[in-house]
Amino acid sequence: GCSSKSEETKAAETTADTTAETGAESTAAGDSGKLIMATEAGFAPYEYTEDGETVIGVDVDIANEIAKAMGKELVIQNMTFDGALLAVQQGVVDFAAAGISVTPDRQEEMDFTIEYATSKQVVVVKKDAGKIESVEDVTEGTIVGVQMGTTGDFYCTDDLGCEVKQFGKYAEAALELKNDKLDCIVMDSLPAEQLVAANDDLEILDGELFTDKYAIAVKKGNTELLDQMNEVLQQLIDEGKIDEFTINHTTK
Amino acid sequence: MGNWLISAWERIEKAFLVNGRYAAYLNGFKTTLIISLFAVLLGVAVGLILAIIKYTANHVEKNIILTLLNWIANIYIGIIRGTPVYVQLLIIYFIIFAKMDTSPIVAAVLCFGINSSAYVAEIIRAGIEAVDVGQMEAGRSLGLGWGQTMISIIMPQAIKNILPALGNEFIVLIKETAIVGTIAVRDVTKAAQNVGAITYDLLPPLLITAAMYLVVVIILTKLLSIFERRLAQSDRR
Amino acid sequence: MGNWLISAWERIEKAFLVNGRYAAYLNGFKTTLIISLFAVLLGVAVGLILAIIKYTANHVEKNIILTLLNWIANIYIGIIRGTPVYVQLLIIYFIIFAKMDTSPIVAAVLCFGINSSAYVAEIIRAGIEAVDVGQMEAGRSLGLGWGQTMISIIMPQAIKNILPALGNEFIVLIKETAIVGTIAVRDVTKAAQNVGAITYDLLPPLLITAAMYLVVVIILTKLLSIFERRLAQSDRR
Amino acid sequence: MIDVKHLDKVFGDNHVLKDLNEHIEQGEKVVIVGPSGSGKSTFLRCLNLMEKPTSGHIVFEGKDITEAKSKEVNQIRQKMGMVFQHFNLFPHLTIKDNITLAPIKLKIMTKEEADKKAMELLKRVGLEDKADAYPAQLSGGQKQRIAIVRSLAMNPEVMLFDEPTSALDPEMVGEVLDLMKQLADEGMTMVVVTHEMGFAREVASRVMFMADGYILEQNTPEEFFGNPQNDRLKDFLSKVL
Amino acid sequence: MIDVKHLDKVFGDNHVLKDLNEHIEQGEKVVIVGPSGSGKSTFLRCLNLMEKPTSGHIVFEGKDITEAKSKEVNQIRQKMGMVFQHFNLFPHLTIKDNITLAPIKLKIMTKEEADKKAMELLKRVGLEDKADAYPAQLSGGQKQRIAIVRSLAMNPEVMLFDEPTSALDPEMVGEVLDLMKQLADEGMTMVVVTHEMGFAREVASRVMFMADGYILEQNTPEEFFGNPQNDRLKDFLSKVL
Ligand SMILES: Nc1ncnc2c1ncn2[C@@H]1O[C@H](COP(=O)(O)OP(=O)(O)OP(=O)(O)O)[C@@H](O)[C@H]1O
Ligand SMILES: Nc1ncnc2c1ncn2[C@@H]1O[C@H](COP(=O)(O)OP(=O)(O)OP(=O)(O)O)[C@@H](O)[C@H]1O
Ligand SMILES: [Mg+2]
Ligand SMILES: [Mg+2]
Repeated sequence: GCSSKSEETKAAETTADTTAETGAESTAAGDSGKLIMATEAGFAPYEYTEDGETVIGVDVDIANEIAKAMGKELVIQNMTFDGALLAVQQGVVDFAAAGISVTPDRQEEMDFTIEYATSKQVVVVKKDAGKIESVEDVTEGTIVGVQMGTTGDFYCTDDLGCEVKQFGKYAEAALELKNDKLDCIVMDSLPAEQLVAANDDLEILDGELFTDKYAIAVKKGNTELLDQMNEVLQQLIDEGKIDEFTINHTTK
Repeated sequence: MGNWLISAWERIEKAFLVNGRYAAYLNGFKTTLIISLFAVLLGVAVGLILAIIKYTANHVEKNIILTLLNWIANIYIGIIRGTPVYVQLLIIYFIIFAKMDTSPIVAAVLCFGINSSAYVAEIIRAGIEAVDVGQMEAGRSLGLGWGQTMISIIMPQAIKNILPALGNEFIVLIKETAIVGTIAVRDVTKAAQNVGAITYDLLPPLLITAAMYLVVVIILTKLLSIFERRLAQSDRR
Repeated sequence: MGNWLISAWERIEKAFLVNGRYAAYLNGFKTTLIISLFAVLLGVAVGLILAIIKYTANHVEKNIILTLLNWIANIYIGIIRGTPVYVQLLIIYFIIFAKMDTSPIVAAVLCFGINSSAYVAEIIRAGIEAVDVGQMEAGRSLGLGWGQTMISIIMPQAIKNILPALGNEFIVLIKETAIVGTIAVRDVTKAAQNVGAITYDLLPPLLITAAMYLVVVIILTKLLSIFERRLAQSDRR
Repeated sequence: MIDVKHLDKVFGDNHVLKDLNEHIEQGEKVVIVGPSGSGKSTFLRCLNLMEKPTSGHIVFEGKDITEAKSKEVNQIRQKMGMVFQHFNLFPHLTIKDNITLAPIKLKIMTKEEADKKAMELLKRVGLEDKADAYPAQLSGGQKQRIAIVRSLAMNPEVMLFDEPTSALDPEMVGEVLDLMKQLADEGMTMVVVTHEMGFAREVASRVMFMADGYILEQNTPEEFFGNPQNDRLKDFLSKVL
Repeated sequence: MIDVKHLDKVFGDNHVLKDLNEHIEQGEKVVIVGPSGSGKSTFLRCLNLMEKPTSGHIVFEGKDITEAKSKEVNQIRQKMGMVFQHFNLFPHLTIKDNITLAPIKLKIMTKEEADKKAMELLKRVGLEDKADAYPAQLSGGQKQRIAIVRSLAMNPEVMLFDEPTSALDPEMVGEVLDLMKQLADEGMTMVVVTHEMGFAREVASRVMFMADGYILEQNTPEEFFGNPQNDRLKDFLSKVL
């Protein structure tokens, strides 16, 4: 049952004459009046919770602006990071905003907006652990904690060949690091600063492992939504709003 | 010792009180209960159909349609019982519902309801078969038809075996649904994980959550055993 | 239709063959089986102790130590059965083992072994109590002591009730351990998720994984029922 | 009244009844005895089609019931009361409801008629004070008498009894046999499987000996017990008398 | 041989045995009859402490066994064989192993001695060809005879029987009663709870009537059945004879 159904859906993208097709299009920013965003709320300041349930952060502020401009109600689905990417790729949600770096692989599977933030991937270590002294020390054989499906995950696994442990949340990786089960964590600099701020015995090494840029992902071929988002994003960048959001969420 | 206590209290405070976080746990638990309840209801609806197919296929003269239905029911039950509910959850959410505007809660209810149905089918079938065969014989020997005997004599007795087992299935579901956070449902476990992600201190939220499950499970188990005793007594008035 | 087949084949190829990905599933399943096997062994070891405590507390004259042990056993079993194994997994991995250099696989074995022990205790206790009370009476009436009767008469019969249920517990564990990916264990479900995260096509990996579980569960269930029939026959030679 | 023609019954590869031919007259009291597993219960259960014969025919009041459709079978069973070793009362119903259930469901009587009939029958067996009790509150002997009453409420033309006293404590056997004797005296056609040789001697118009799926001997009680011919029967009687 | 003094037994708020005082002589054959639930089994089970008396004393061969430690109790039980309604053979052991288990485990005999004794006893009851069979392969009557043999293998000084024929098909009752009669003839002390009045009449040196936890009447079989005094006994006998 289930396999044939989703095969049908895939075919529908090109042929456009099956009933499944119509059902599909209505989700993607269609007539529902809702704009559904997928994210993973363990990535402060981009997305996190204060009260344990309401997702807030830079990406949420941006998404709210977009929803407002489109006259829709924003609905946030807080899942795993790799789940969020899949959800947008499959069209379960309208878009994913989770500090997503643009990579060629991802571009094959989904469309991205213009980049709205620059991500410096840094290395977090335990103070005085002594194993990793600088970013160059992260090499083959280093035990690295990453969040599953992030660019840090792919970079460390595929490019550096590190021994990678995948986590759902950075908080979990931080615990591992503190217990000397990891040599380091590779993650974005902004959430890294928050992580270090909350954990006295961790520190960020100088310099960055690599840089990439964040954009919002939408389902491949959904140019209508993409154009609307780009318009709003460009406006926010021009008005300096995004920097403002970032400051709001980091200086508390 | 005093320091230790203070720090423990601070951690709990951060996990439960700061920023009104307790609301997240309570709302989360409400979601857990709602999903479990509707899943068990769906499970009963589908499980009842499966049980009737399987029971009649075994106890009534064979015919092709019944054999076919029984065969389908067996495959359905076999697949559901042969694969992890976690994998089923991922499949249902990301694939079956890929093209529909379905809330993750509905997906969770569907997943656990379908999963439960395979187990409920067995509960119902076993509950019916636990009624002494002599009861069917007595009914038939009086001239009652198979269906009449089933409804007036077998079912009222079977229900006393089935209801407590269904209550137990509900309790099992409350625990099993702890994994729904994976598909963006904000249940109580997910609330704990969210709080842990912001405080960087997972232990207190997890213990709070475990305690909530424990209390609810103990209370429900107690109620269930009282209910069960009542049912058992009702024949011995 | 031809197109559809080709595209389906391409997706499966990408999910299973490209870059030797099948190895990830096979290694993952090996991990799944290893965790389940050692968990059931640990469960039997701890569960046996719990069962002996509970059985003797109920069937032998009371004394304080036994009452205390029974009380502890009940609390242990109550907590484990009253909370989701997913929450237990998170607690055990991130907290209990936070201070030790433990591999996640060991943590998984411990978590599921401890969880299983509460259920195995009940399996063993029920297996012993299912032996007709007349057997103990017959043994005692011949002048055998309680322990002698237990070892020579009750246990050999109880084992025939217990072994099949333990086999079933192993099968249940194979399915339950699908969540160990959460604590960074690369089991077969995690392998599927990893492949899905690379190919952005989760359906084929999940279906492959589900099929693997299904095949193994069906084979083990079949073997178990053959074994069970053998055991049952051994009294009717 | 009942004609049994070439009746065969096979369970798997167990040939339980072997080409039985019998005729039971209206008003006869046939008692069937024989060792365990000889097919007595199966024979009895074939008479009202609780067990479907593998081959052969049962003719009841001129109608071949082995050919009947399931609706007709239900109607035929109403005329053939059956009493079981383990009573099989309905535990979730009061005694009165046990008795009135079938007549009401089958629209043979209104609720009032059925209640009246039930109370009459209960009075007859001296259990009218148990009308609102549940089966679990009765002794074994009381349960079996209620089971008989439940069958009688359908006004059957023949009563089939399968070891009605085997599950009873010895001091309760008498009260059930007494009720059966009364029925016999009133002219009820009865087929009774039992180990109570005293009852057979006193009540039977004919005693049958079954062994291995055959009816090896049958006769009046005097001849059956006083002058048995078949060796198996002689051996059997030597053990049970 | 056995002295019962002020024996009381209470289950919860159910007073089952009420201040019983009895004396059983070596070689006596005491048969206990009475309605269901009157406490017959409980009385029998108190004699070998399978049931712990609530108060009172059991003196066996001059020793107060109610005061004995659990080790001593085990030794006393070796001298008191017990036979149960449902046989309670050990299903996982062959017939021979059923018989030899206790003598070997308790180091009363070597394996060879026990085997020899078992074969002798089996020959005596005509079941030597079943030595290597399992209980499930035996008929009810055979099972009960093996259960008696199993007790005899311990060379007991008294045998307690609790309704040994109640679970048997009628044609198998005889073979078990025959074996019990043989034992009686050989002088075994026996206490037998049974509903077989024929056996009581023929074998008993004394018949006891229990009701409601009291022993209401006891006498020689002739007087007991021929000239009962107590009204409850008269009523009971009218039902079961
Ligand atoms: N439903 C059944 N399926 C298979 N075999 C059966 C069934 N019912 C009876 N038998 C077999 O048929 C044979 C005759 O059984 P039946 O119950 O008629 O004997 P019986 O003479 O009534 O014995 P008893 O005195 O023990 O009641 C037995 O070998 C029994 O095992
Ligand atoms: N282990 C027990 N716990 C509680 N009550 C018991 C127990 N054993 C027996 N009784 C009660 O004690 C009373 C006497 O029982 P007992 O078995 O001695 O009667 P009996 O004369 O042997 O009857 P029967 O002829 O039915 O075997 C009954 O009311 C019974 O319910
Ligand atoms: Mg029968
Ligand atoms: Mg008794």
